[in-house]
Amino acid sequence: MRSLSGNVGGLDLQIPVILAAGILGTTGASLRRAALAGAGAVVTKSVGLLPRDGHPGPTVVVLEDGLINAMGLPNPSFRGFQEEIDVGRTGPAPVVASIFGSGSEEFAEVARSLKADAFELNLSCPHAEGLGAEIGCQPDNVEQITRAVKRSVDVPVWVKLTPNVSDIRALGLAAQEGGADAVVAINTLRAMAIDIQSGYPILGNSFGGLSGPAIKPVAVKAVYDLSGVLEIPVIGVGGISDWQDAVEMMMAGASAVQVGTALMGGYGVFQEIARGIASHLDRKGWTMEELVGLARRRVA
Amino acid sequence: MRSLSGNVGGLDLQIPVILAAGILGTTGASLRRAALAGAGAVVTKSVGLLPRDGHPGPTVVVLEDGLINAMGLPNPSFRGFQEEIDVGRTGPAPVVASIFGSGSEEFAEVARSLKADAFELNLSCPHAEGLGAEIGCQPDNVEQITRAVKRSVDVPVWVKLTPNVSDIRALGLAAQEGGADAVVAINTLRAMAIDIQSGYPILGNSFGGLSGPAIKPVAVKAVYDLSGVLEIPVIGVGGISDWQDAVEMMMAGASAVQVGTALMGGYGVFQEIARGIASHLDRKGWTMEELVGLARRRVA
Amino acid sequence: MREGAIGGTAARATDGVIKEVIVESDAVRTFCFQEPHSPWPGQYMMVWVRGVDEIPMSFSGPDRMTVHAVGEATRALFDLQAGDALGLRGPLGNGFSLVGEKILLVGGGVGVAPLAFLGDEARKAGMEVTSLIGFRTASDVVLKSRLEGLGELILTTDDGSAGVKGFVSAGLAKVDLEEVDQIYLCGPELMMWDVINRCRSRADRIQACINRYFKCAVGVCGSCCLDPEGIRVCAEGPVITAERLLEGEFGRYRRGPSGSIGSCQG
Amino acid sequence: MREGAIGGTAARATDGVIKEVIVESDAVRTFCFQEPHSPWPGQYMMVWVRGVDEIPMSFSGPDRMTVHAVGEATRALFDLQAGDALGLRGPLGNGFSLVGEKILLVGGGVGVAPLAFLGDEARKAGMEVTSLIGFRTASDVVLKSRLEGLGELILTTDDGSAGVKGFVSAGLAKVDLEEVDQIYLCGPELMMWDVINRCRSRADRIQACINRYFKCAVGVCGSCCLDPEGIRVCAEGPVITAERLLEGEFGRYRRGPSGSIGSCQG
Ligand SMILES: Cc1cc2nc3c(=O)[nH]c(=O)nc-3n(C[C@H](O)[C@H](O)[C@H](O)COP(=O)(O)OP(=O)(O)OC[C@H]3O[C@@H](n4cnc5c(N)ncnc54)[C@H](O)[C@@H]3O)c2cc1C
Ligand SMILES: Cc1cc2nc3c(=O)[nH]c(=O)nc-3n(C[C@H](O)[C@H](O)[C@H](O)COP(=O)(O)OP(=O)(O)OC[C@H]3O[C@@H](n4cnc5c(N)ncnc54)[C@H](O)[C@@H]3O)c2cc1C
Ligand SMILES: Cc1cc2nc3c(=O)[nH]c(=O)nc-3n(C[C@H](O)[C@H](O)[C@H](O)COP(=O)(O)O)c2cc1C
Ligand SMILES: Cc1cc2nc3c(=O)[nH]c(=O)nc-3n(C[C@H](O)[C@H](O)[C@H](O)COP(=O)(O)O)c2cc1C
Ligand code: FES
Ligand code: FES
Repeated sequence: MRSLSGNVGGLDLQIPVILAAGILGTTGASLRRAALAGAGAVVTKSVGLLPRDGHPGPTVVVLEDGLINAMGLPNPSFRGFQEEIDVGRTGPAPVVASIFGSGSEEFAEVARSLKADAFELNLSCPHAEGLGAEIGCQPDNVEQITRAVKRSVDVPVWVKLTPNVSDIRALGLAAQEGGADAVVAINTLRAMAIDIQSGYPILGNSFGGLSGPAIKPVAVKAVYDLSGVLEIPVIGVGGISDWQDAVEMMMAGASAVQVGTALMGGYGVFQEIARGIASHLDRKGWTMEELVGLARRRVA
Repeated sequence: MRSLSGNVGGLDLQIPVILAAGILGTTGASLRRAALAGAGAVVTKSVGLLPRDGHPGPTVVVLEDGLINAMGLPNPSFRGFQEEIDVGRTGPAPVVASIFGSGSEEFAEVARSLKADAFELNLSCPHAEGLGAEIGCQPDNVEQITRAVKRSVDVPVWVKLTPNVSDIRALGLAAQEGGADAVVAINTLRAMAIDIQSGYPILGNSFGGLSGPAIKPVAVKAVYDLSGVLEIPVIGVGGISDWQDAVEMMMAGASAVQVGTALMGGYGVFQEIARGIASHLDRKGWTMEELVGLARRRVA
Repeated sequence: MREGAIGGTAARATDGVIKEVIVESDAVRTFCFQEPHSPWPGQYMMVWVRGVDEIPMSFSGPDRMTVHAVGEATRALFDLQAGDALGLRGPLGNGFSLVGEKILLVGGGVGVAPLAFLGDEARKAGMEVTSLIGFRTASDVVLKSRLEGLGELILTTDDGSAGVKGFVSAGLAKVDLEEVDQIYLCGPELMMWDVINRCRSRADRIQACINRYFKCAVGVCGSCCLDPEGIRVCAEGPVITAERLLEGEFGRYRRGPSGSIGSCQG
Repeated sequence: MREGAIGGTAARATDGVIKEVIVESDAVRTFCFQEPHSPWPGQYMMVWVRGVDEIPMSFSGPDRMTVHAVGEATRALFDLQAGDALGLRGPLGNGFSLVGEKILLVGGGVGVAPLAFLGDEARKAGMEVTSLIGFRTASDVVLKSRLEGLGELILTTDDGSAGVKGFVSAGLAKVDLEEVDQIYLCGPELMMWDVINRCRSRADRIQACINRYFKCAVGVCGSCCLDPEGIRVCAEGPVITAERLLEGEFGRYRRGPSGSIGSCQG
């Protein structure tokens, strides 16, 4: 198989396919399992300053073409989490710690206290009050928080952006200005489902975030827009289920992709995607450099 | 069948199921056909000041769970369009003229020059430069344009909102402040698809707007949010394919629904949805008033 | 890839690699693809010339289309050769239905392409096929030998440089319409309109493959709708019984890309 | 409605209307639904008590679940009666597999519920079934007569108020394990751990239906993952061969809703 390895956002990846934040990232064992299954890197569940149990159930709605989730950032707090990261790091891939907080100081404190191969700043969870997208939809906040974390750690910092804005490019530019090593797009779309038998919103939190195939076209557009204005790499996430989706995302400008909801189909997805990308490159006689961002060059 | 008729946003509707803008709304004959097939009202293709051929093809990408379109607001200009509206009005349902423009004056001029049962202001098309969502994502613009059109006509004015913003409620409040008789939510989500064989963006315009089942959960959330803050009715649109979807949208707070992409399955959808809503109300012993907004009352 | 379900698998875009290009005349070429589709005659595909436009083209066989270069996209097609690829959506729409034992194909210009395909199927079904085809001049004639292979052939040219001189209608006189169970039409609108008009009494036995401006090709955008019923030609057609064409826009006017009304010439 | 495909139709939420509520003991009730599902014993469903929470419950039969009221959601369940409805997602997960000719069911508390369902299926398959079930005290005993109907039954109570006095393990002495092809376990974790430990040599022939904190129940959130392998109990379990439980967190600790580590008591 043609090598897909390379450096993306300051991390050396064997393959440009990464386990997305919040997906099977609660325990060190499951992070390691994803790495052993072939993930190029693994991102943890987002952790913060204090333990949270998360929202009451139901926490997910399973749709034909996606998932709506409102987990509510359950996490044992960064204090309990170093151990899980350490177990995760016994696996063959770098571990990226996803962190959240209510502002620069909280973010910096959590980052300073954890040892990981990189950090991903969750400025984009759409269903946690005063956190995630609620602060991450303002470029100012994105820039400040990124800068604060960059000053606190000496490993790469990735910034995960919300698509629930008029222009995601402003957020990407703010992250770059703040010193981010890469941006990750997109987090889930604000969404809701209602039970027509009873009239109750299905999620315990009433609403949540939409992921899976349904959002892929929105993610592709976000990645295309971001990669058109940024100098730092864009990591594409949203609805990637197979190698075709990954290739499309890379053509839009993603240097690497993350996979979340598709893990419902099991851990095999990492290898399938990597093999599929490699054979497509072989068939077409393209290099990775030629693949990434090809769509923009086609219409230039 | 239990009657579903009522006044929504200033129009008396036999059934609260409406043909969405831009769907088979180019000719008077097809508008009339939708009305004869049972639509409670029909909205025209959006028309503006000058004729437009629209974007080059492909203008649509057909997905498993939706459609991405970049028609580019093709229209013969309002001048050529009164005739189509007149033919449409020979059908059994009111005809709502969807209009667009680059600002208050253009909107007002187009509205003043057309005779229709109501107007719908397209402040939300995501793929036309300097039009639609590009101006409609600013509450100020929404308020001004709504007010300008309200002053120019003596029929109801609906305002169609874009979901490509951080908080759609601000747009709804602006429309209400400007005197709108109803808001319509949502228009399509900014989206893109790339051909993995060639690397070309598939749409002639590179990107477009996502509609169909994929966006229903986003539309339901938008309608829920809007109906929580507005006094004027909310008309729900986005991914409604069957009566269950329509019931869900009404539980979220929609007084009526519009159907677009589902017309791919033919004109039968209006009657199917109306019958389905009616039997559900019968089964549950609910009135329309009890149905609309039930989700919010459940969690209150 | 998750394309296609909403519109059936036919709406899925596939990569069509050109196997061979056949030069039929100066302005007409047949493009054969490596992978055949499963179209029925009269069905079409949306052909995406990448970077240019997407346009409707009838199948002239399970693996091919026959194209007249008239503008930007068709001319861009002519730059392609074996090994090059196009994006294809199809087969789309409703094709001809074969009725009776003796049928008459009436075609003009590149409109003979879907008729040749239909003739193949008719012969397979054991029917007797007569073809009446018209062109402007001798050098425009295409697919003649293919149609000759199916049965009797009557050729007309406007200038008389080949076959009968005159419009297709001139050739109609040579056919005993009483013997014909069904007439199949494809060609310039005014030619089809002329034939339909001359045969009004048998309009229920005429199937016409018609052109309108297609954008979505899946029956939602309204670009192709036909007055006065609002028939969505892309989805319910492009083959339509002449009966339904008698009292409306057909032969009178046609809408362009903006939806504005124009001439139906060409 | 377009729910369910990604996780298979089982992930679709359906409306479960209660047909009958059977009082099994003070704290345990069986809820029978109007529409049976097609579960296999050991599979579970996510039960949405609207306005309260969604919790995992094993099937105790194709149309029923047997619930011990221990907290908010289970107590809210007890307020429901025939005609009331719940949201149900399921059947989910992998159930028991029937192996051999003579099987032993070992259950504690409400853990006997899925075992009773398994016993029914084992009898249908012609197997010989022995049940060993333990409760705290006589008034806690549930489903005894249903299990008695399947074959030999050994009952233990911690306080000796019914059957053999002591933990379930006390009853193990009464069974000739050499005669048993497969052991099926369900109940409090420390009880299952005790039994597994006593039968380590046959751990490959023990299937345990285990509990972890479930949130998504479709294998994505990571809430239920088991050290050291990271087994997703909700999707790959809840029935797991005891062999895979010997060297890890099982019997030692368990994660709560936040992911933090706690005791595995209860
Ligand atoms: C159902 C159907 C089947 C067809 N089959 C064939 C065929 O087998 N062979 C063939 O040579 N031609 C066929 N055509 C006509 C063909 O689609 C046009 O010639 C082609 O679109 C011209 O594109 P262009 O960019 O080269 O020309 P342009 O310069 O863009 O246009 C030239 C003329 O072509 C027509 N046209 C352009 N775009 C479209 C469109 N999207 N839909 C409909 N008409 C359009 C218009 O009348 C226009 O005036 C068919 C058309 C339809 C609707
Ligand atoms: C696969 C599986 C099958 C089960 N089958 C049955 C059954 O057939 N009958 C029965 O009575 N009980 C069963 N349970 C246990 C049942 O799910 C809990 O008793 C119930 O969730 C308690 O909810 P509560 O709100 O009443 O209590 P709470 O006060 O919320 O919690 C009490 C305890 O229940 C457990 N619990 C709470 N929520 C969950 C959850 N979402 N997932 C797992 N554990 C939770 C925790 O250990 C908690 O400490 C099963 C659990 C699992 C995982
Ligand atoms: C169950 C679930 C939990 C998630 N938790 C987090 C999280 O903790 N932090 C975060 O940044 N994103 C989280 N996400 C978002 C994903 O990382 C990803 O951005 C999104 O799901 C889109 O990708 P997908 O379509 O491949 O799932 C979560 C998504 C899901 C479905
Ligand atoms: C082909 C197509 C054309 C559209 N044209 C318009 C338009 O002209 N004006 C407008 O306001 N919305 C337009 N829309 C948006 C629809 O009215 C509707 O808001 C959107 O498609 C979501 O509804 P649906 O999922 O039911 O299609 C168009 C949508 C499609 C698919
Ligand atoms: S081309 Fe869009 S409806 Fe026919
Ligand atoms: S409960 Fe979410 S992975 Fe098991």
